[in-house]
Amino acid sequence: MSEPTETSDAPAVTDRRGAYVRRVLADHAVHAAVVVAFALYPIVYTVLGQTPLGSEFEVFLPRVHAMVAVLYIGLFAMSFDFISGYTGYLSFGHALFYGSGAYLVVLTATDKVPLLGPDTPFMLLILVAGLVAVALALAVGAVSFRLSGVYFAMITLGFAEVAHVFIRNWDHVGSNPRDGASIGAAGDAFAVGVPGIDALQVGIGRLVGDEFGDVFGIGVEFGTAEVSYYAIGAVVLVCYLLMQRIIHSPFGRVMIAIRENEERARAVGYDVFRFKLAAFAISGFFAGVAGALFAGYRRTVAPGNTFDLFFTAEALLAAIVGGFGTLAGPLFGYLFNASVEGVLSTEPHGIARYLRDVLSESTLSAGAGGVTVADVINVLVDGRADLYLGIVFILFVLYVPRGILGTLRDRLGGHVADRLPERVRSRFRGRNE
Amino acid sequence: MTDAAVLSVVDVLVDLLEPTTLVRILLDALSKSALYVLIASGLSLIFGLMGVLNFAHGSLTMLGAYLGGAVMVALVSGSTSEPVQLLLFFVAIAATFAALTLLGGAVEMTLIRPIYDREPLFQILLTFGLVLVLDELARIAVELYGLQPRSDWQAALGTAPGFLSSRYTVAGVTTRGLYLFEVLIGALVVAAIWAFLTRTRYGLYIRSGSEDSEMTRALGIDVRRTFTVVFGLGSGLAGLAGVVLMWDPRFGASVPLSVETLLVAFVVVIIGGLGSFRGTVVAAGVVGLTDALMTWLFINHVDFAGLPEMVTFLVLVAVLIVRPQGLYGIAEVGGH
Amino acid sequence: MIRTTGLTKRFGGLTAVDGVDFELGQNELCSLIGPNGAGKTTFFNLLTGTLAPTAGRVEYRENDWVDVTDDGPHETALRGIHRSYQITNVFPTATALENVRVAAQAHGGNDAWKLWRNVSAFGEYEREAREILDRVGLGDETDTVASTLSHGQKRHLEVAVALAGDPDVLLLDEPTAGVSSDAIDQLVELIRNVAEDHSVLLVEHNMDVVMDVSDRVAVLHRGELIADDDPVAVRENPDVQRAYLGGYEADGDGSNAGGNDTGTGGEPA
Amino acid sequence: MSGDPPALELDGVHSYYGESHVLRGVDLSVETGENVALVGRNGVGKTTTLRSILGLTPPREGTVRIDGEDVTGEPTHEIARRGVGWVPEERRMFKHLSVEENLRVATPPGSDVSKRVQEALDAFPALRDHVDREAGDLSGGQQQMVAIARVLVGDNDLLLVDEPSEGLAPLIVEEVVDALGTLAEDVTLLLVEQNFPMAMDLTDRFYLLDQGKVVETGDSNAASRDDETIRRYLSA
Repeated sequence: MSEPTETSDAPAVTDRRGAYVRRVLADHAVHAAVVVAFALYPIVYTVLGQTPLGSEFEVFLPRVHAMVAVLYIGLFAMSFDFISGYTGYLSFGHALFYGSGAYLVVLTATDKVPLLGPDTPFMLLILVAGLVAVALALAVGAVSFRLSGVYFAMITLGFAEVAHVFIRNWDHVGSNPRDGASIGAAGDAFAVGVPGIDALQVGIGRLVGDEFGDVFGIGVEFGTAEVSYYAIGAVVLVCYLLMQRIIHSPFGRVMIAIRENEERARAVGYDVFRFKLAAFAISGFFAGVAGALFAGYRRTVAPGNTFDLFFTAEALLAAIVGGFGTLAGPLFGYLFNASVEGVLSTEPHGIARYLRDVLSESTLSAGAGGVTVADVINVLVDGRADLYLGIVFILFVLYVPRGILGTLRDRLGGHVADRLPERVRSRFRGRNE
Repeated sequence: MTDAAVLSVVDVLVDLLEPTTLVRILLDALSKSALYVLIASGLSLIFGLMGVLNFAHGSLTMLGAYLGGAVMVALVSGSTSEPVQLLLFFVAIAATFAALTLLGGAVEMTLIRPIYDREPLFQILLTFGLVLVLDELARIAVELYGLQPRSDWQAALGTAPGFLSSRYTVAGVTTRGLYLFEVLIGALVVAAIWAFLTRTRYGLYIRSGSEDSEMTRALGIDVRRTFTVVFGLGSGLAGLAGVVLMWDPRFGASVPLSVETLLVAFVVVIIGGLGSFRGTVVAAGVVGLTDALMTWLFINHVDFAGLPEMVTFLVLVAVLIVRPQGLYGIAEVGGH
Repeated sequence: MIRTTGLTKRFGGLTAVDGVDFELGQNELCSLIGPNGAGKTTFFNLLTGTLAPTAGRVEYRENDWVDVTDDGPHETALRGIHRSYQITNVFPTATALENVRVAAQAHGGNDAWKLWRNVSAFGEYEREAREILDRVGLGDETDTVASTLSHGQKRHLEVAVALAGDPDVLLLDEPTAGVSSDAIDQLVELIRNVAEDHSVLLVEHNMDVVMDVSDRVAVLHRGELIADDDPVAVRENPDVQRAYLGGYEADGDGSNAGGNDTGTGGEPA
Repeated sequence: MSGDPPALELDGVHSYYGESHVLRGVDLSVETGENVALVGRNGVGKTTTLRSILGLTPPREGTVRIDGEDVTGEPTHEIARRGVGWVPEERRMFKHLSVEENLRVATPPGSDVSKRVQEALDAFPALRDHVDREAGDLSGGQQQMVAIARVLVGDNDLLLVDEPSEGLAPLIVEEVVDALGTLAEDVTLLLVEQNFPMAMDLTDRFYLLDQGKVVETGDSNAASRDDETIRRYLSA
């Protein structure tokens, strides 16, 4: 179980440095593999699309545009897990932080926020969005952490709904606040990168973002979706690493202690209220950032996809499928959910359209009792993701309560990132010996 | 505070204390409270006994609205007389109540029972999964039968007898017959639940079980079966509320009714306090009055359409801050 | 090290702890005994600030006596008053090492707030935790998840968590609860061992253990301190006899009605 | 009589309270109509013994037989329906139910509820004035009476009574003892009590429990608190 000791003959200093580098690489091998897989995805998607099975791949693999949403909603789901999975407090109003971040970006761009002009750099705006969410989280948390369990869930939901109703009716947002607000395609794309250095920034947004032809001179073209994917992916990666760092810090251990046994955490000397509040604020920060990324990419916000209870539910679903208290799990959970949604979507790349195209007319009109195959596709497949996700969700709650990543960890006996390389190594050694 | 603000507050108060205004607000409050108590009472019974916050409650109400509507549309024709229409309404209520009670009992036995010994979080999650499934199933059915999912289902609304759709004048204020009818139904249901809880053996089991489940079992009572019955009855009540809402032009049968009623039910049950039906009734009154008052304020003085809903949630937050266990909740079980 | 003056706690009409004057000296081991419902656990909860007293004071000796009556549980813990629990109350899914490590870390000032540092950078807490686990005999179980330890080992871990952060006063609530007789010997050994460099207040039902290890025995009955003396004297004290065997025949006793200990939260009797 | 199985029989019962091994092989038996005390210091497993009989803390090993039938592993409500009444420690009132409702809830279905409630109130006339009050508002002594009356209204012939004198003033204890004494004439009683003289007064026989095992049994009338064994296991 312990780390294998190095047996190199090299001088001690280099040995230690080499060992350190190797250990860091080994420890983060899984992280690196995941990042590489995500990085290669747009290219793989393009390449597979050109194979003879291209149309099948297009049905079953999420489009890059959908993968951008996986990144920012995945970040939101991770921020939700940061508080709910690690301290055990179910933040049922988490959409409040995401929504305020998203609205901040759009309202700033339409010059409706005091002190912040429409040309505020996007990177700064992301930070402000996070800080606004921190302020809200401190205010909500100061009141809510006097409660626990269902009551905590309900009071946070209450706060979020107050904001939801407010934003739906606040005419400062736009002439029809129920429909939200939009920046439109006019104007510059929001730039992600190093502020102040144009060369190190790219514009995001599906309609207005930057695109690059023939990257690396190998004939691969990056459209706006691909460019946004990498830019937003970089921000999400940084956020993930920051959250992971905190989870592995002494502070993170206190969060887990609170989840495990709050009474005892207090009895050994922690002022648990302050720790819960701080964890909530940090969680709110990243939810705010996620909202800002969403608004920056989509350039339009609406109450229904920001402040809504059902948006918090997206995070909840992702966390259950991916695994509560695993941080990265919810991102994978949301990737799973988004894939199911993509496959069952009514849009051209969905399986319903595909089946209608592929199956012959006679197959489609075949059937029994007046119900044709075409009817079945229309009724039970076309755009029915919620039905199947609901069923998957119930099955996970009943039979896989630790989620995908949590169950994997249980099987491997530790964090996947720690254990997987070790497993592989020991198996490899076993064969050699 | 500026002089203008003081003046306008005085204006509002003067306006408010007008007798017809007061009567109008009270009538509105009464009809809303009646609906809220209908929507929340089933949730309250389940939460009180089992500590399960049933997120699918609103979906059951939505199903009830469609089921009740379907019964009415099937049975009512142009030639049906008004008293018969009313009679059929009660048939629809009975049929929907029975169907959803069975559904609720089945859900409890198959899905909820295996997770009682887990944290309450998992019960929330499971019933949340049910919301997705039930709402989507409703959408499928609506689409199959070519009903209108978003706007009110006109055919169902149209089955209400004429004397309920007409307006009546009470103490100088005009109101719809339907609203008065809803108050009547609300009162009947509260009385029926009250009688069930206090006058029947089963009601006694529910009340003792929600206070001390172990002691209740030691007296020879099968608390687990009580759970199934209560989950069934709570679901049936949710369906009953749906049938009533099906006739109300402010609601009507629609899929979004699910979330709309769920949030109201939560607010009422949490304000009332865990395990207290009395609390739920009082809280429905509080929320109904808040809603009516804020609606009046919005129509006459404050140009903000979200006022009633927003203030309702503010009341929830305020109650939880001041009395975390709710108005009538029992402090020691507040840790659920 | 710690003393109370007129310490009283009422729950509604019940007086669980009634005007208790008590003092625990440095490195002294005093046992607190009494029948069920005598107020022992409530007394513990008052000392640690888990409950606020209705009347009276709790003071703690640092350089001079400090009033700690109004301190919360985390504040008393940081001062150096630690406790163990009657029912094992640790961090169940964490390893034995992490259980003690996180408790040790609580005493590291702002270290717990260093969000950006990896835990592995704070080796001192891990070293302390390992030492404590060695001391309580769990040196071989550092990587075992707490919930999978045997019951006896859990009782040792319970004490280990209380030892983290170098306390001066240890309040041990029935450390031998539910432990088999052979495992009790090890616990007795442990209690003796920690009493060498800590002031210990021990709640214990097992009289063999009490008589064996105590310097002093205090007896609570219906919230009142009815005896406080060396073990032999307490054993012979007629009031104590009556408290345990019941004063039903002997009339005059017990003018104090209703000393019910509502704060215990269910003893495993 | 000799052919009848005992009303209650425990055979090598091991029970745990969470992880803690509380009962380590309890053997005891109570004949029909007999009144037996279960004594011992705090924490030796007296309450857990009663809970194990009722299936609230199901034994992990051993058997519990009621009237000769093995009931180990049966759900609590079914064991209770065999005529086992429980008067728990700290009385466990349904605090927000009225006194009358506390009694009604314990009556078997199909029985004459009001008659049974009246009979129970006849046994405790002091409760008559309080029938409509919430049980949580009563004094400790009154609550104890309700707890005893609650097992009287059922068809119980085996009563498990846990610490009836705990936390009560001496005068009230006398009343409770009187009530239990009358009751004991008609039923089988297993009494857990810290007050040793009182326990001996009410019973025919006793079991002395220590560390989850029976260490002594004997005749209650002959037992004296000056007895060496009893002193050793009970006193400080």
